[in-house]
Amino acid sequence: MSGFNKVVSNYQEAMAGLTDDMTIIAGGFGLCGIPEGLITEIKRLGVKGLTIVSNNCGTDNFGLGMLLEDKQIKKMVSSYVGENAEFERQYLSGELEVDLTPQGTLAEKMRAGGAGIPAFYTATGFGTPVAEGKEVRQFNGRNYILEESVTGDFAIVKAWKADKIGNLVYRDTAMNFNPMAATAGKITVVEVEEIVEVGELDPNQIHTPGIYVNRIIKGSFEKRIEKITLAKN
Amino acid sequence: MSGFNKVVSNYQEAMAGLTDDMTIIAGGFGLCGIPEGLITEIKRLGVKGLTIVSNNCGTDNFGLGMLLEDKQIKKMVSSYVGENAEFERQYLSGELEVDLTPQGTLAEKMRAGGAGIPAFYTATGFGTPVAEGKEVRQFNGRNYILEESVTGDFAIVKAWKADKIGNLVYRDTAMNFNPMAATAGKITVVEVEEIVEVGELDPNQIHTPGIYVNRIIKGSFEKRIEKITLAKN
Amino acid sequence: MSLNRDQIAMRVAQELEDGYYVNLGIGIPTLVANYVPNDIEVMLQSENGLLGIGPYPTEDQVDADMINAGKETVTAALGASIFSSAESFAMIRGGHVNLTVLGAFEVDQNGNIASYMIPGKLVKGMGGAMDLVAGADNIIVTMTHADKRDNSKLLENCSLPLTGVGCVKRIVTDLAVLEVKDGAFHLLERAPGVSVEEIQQKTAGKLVVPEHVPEMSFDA
Amino acid sequence: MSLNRDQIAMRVAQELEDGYYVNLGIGIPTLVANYVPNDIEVMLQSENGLLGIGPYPTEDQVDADMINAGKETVTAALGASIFSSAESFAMIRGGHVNLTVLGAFEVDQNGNIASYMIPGKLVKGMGGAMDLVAGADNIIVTMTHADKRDNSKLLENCSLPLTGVGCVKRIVTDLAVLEVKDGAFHLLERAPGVSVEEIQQKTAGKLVVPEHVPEMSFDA
Repeated sequence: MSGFNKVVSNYQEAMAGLTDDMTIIAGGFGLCGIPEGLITEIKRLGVKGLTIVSNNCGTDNFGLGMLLEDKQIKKMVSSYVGENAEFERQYLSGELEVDLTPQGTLAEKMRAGGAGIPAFYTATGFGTPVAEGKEVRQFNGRNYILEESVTGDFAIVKAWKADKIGNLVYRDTAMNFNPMAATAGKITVVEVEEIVEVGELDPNQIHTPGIYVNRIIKGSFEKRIEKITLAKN
Repeated sequence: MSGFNKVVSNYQEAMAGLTDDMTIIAGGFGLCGIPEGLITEIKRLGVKGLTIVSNNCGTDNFGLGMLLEDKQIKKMVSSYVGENAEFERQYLSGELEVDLTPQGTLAEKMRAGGAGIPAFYTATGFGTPVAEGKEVRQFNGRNYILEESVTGDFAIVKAWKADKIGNLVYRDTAMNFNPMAATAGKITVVEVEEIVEVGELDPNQIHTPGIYVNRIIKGSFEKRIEKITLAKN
Repeated sequence: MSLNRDQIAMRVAQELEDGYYVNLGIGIPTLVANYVPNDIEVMLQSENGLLGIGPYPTEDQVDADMINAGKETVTAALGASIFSSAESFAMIRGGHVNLTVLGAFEVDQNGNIASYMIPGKLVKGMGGAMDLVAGADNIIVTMTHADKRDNSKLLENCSLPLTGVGCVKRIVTDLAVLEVKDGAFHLLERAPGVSVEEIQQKTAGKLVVPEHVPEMSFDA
Repeated sequence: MSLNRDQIAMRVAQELEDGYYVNLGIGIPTLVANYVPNDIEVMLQSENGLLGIGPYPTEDQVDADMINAGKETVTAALGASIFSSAESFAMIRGGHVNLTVLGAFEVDQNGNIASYMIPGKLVKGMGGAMDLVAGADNIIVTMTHADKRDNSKLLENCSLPLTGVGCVKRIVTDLAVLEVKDGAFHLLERAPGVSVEEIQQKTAGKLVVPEHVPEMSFDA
């Protein structure tokens, strides 16, 4: 399936076309399920003025946090700033614009963006700072606010396995925001642990159909863990 | 897991609590992936004045079509009336109220209902009879209409396998509307081909988490096919 | 000579490109799958939840759980994926399907399409058609140029309830290939042996005819 | 004596019912999992996409791909399911989770809660808390009754940016169990040895005290 073979052989090719001031939708929750090599490539490219839509911004020296060091990010759309001192510092100092967005609203904004739904109502955030400037409307006597969807020039996604035409399978809680991010990029780039032949994945068990995926690269992952918590003996 | 064992042993128990004038969300596409035994039980119960939200209304003598015979249905919310002469007749004569709803809007209305989203905007149906009486709003220069979500007093669902705590797996295109229906019922009843022990299903490969499911019954299915179409030799 | 159904499908198939995800409606559009050029590959989306429609099954392969949006038994192609109706229409509504081919009762010079009901006579419902025409960037309508009584189906304004507004870009009929833009039908090609005059006569809406109108070519 | 963190968790655990799906926030709420009564079973939801949190892993079981919403390594319980963040919050927003337990900086007598930022000082972000308080029918807030300087955290009106409005139904502090309704805190139970006077003194909002206020019971 030549027209459907989406595998690229290097990171330059994977992120080709990324330029200053673009919007990137990123999968991952904390450092779990993040496209490590794609982020490193964005750092190498040195593009500036990025808007990044991602639940977190990595940690101080890993994941998306690496892009904060070189001030590549103009704006973050995230639910959680904690556990990243530089993120918090740049936010409080005003160097970095942060659109604090409830986690479920963020997930739904990505999904809606990929699904052609420009806006939806949610009770989440009604009466809070999140609701400022947003329309409030009642349905069945309850108050909801209007939230608009997000899409990106690029989406960067981490999956466990991909076949060559971009069907994806995630592993455990490394799935998180990745399936929605995959749908919301004009160009969706996926970094995976393993690329398999077309036909090896069960059609009933594909988490992200290949139609959403433009480029696939096999990465190698450090998979840093934020909090190793062990069972007591 | 006594509190989580959702298996019931007979159809009376499965549909207990269903009364006149209730709303039922039903999975299935045509005759594919329909909860045959639950529909038969609704017919046996003889409840009237039902509103049924389902892409189709079965055929003249199978599936939900059986409920048309005894005039149990007051209103259908469906995308497709074709291939069911009695459905078309009751609609055209005005005996049956039909809210013709685009298929994708119908699927999204069910999903939104289950997901606590009371309404969303879609371009689908703008400028058509579907838009009548609905708010129109522009986003990024394009026209969209506001669609409200649906929920039901009951949802009736057909899955392939369930474990005893209600985790579901669907098979092939018998999935269709079933996953959304499963989320949108106050009481969600699932009829399956096989009930397995807790732990037998891979956590990464569950289509519907058990949290949405209230009752499970093992059925036996005729699986009537509407159009057998064969490869030419 | 006007084209038959298979010839219309053959002409539509020339619009396919390698790597396209395509949704084919019921009727003539379904036939397009038979004429995909040998040197390209496309994946067919079925809105009931299948990306990668394979051939019709052999008798042994028939499976009630595996149907297409026309409720015909099908198989899954290599590399197929199966998903819910919500996911299927997320794909469609979100503009991820490259091309949609569907039939119609009428289209008009503003790209409006009517395809789902004839009030008082025929109510089938829109199924997924409204989502498909609202979601796709690239829509081809296939139909006969006129009905059995020679009434044109290419109108100034659709007379039937609309399926979508301003969405039809291209039309392939038994007589011609036309583009819809700037409030007019633009004649691009005519069927072999069909005169421009016949097309003009059977087009009720505004028709723009260039100096030279090539005949369709069916060279494989 | 005021309760310690584990005792607060023990008291919260008494609110659990057999078959409950429960989301436990970071901190004291997480400890609730250790005190689920033996005769009932609950399933714990983690908003990053896991229903059925199991025990912390042994060293051999540690897996970077398996974490909870607090980013701690965990395992999956028997019968667990794993899903996307959109699906996880569909569950939460749609009201399918039976009980949410979370911490707070402040609550007020109208059921408002502030838990995600202290302007100019501390910005962690709301994470999933805003969705959880908007989505759950049944919310228990755990916190100390007053801060380290003895300033009450049970106020007439929250002073910090809100996480949610009118959503808190029940509060378990180191001193008391309270219900929030009709614009007041209703004292239900006091910690063993804690006087009604101390609770009154440390409750800045309107407090309704019934004639008899039983001590909490920790009989297993």
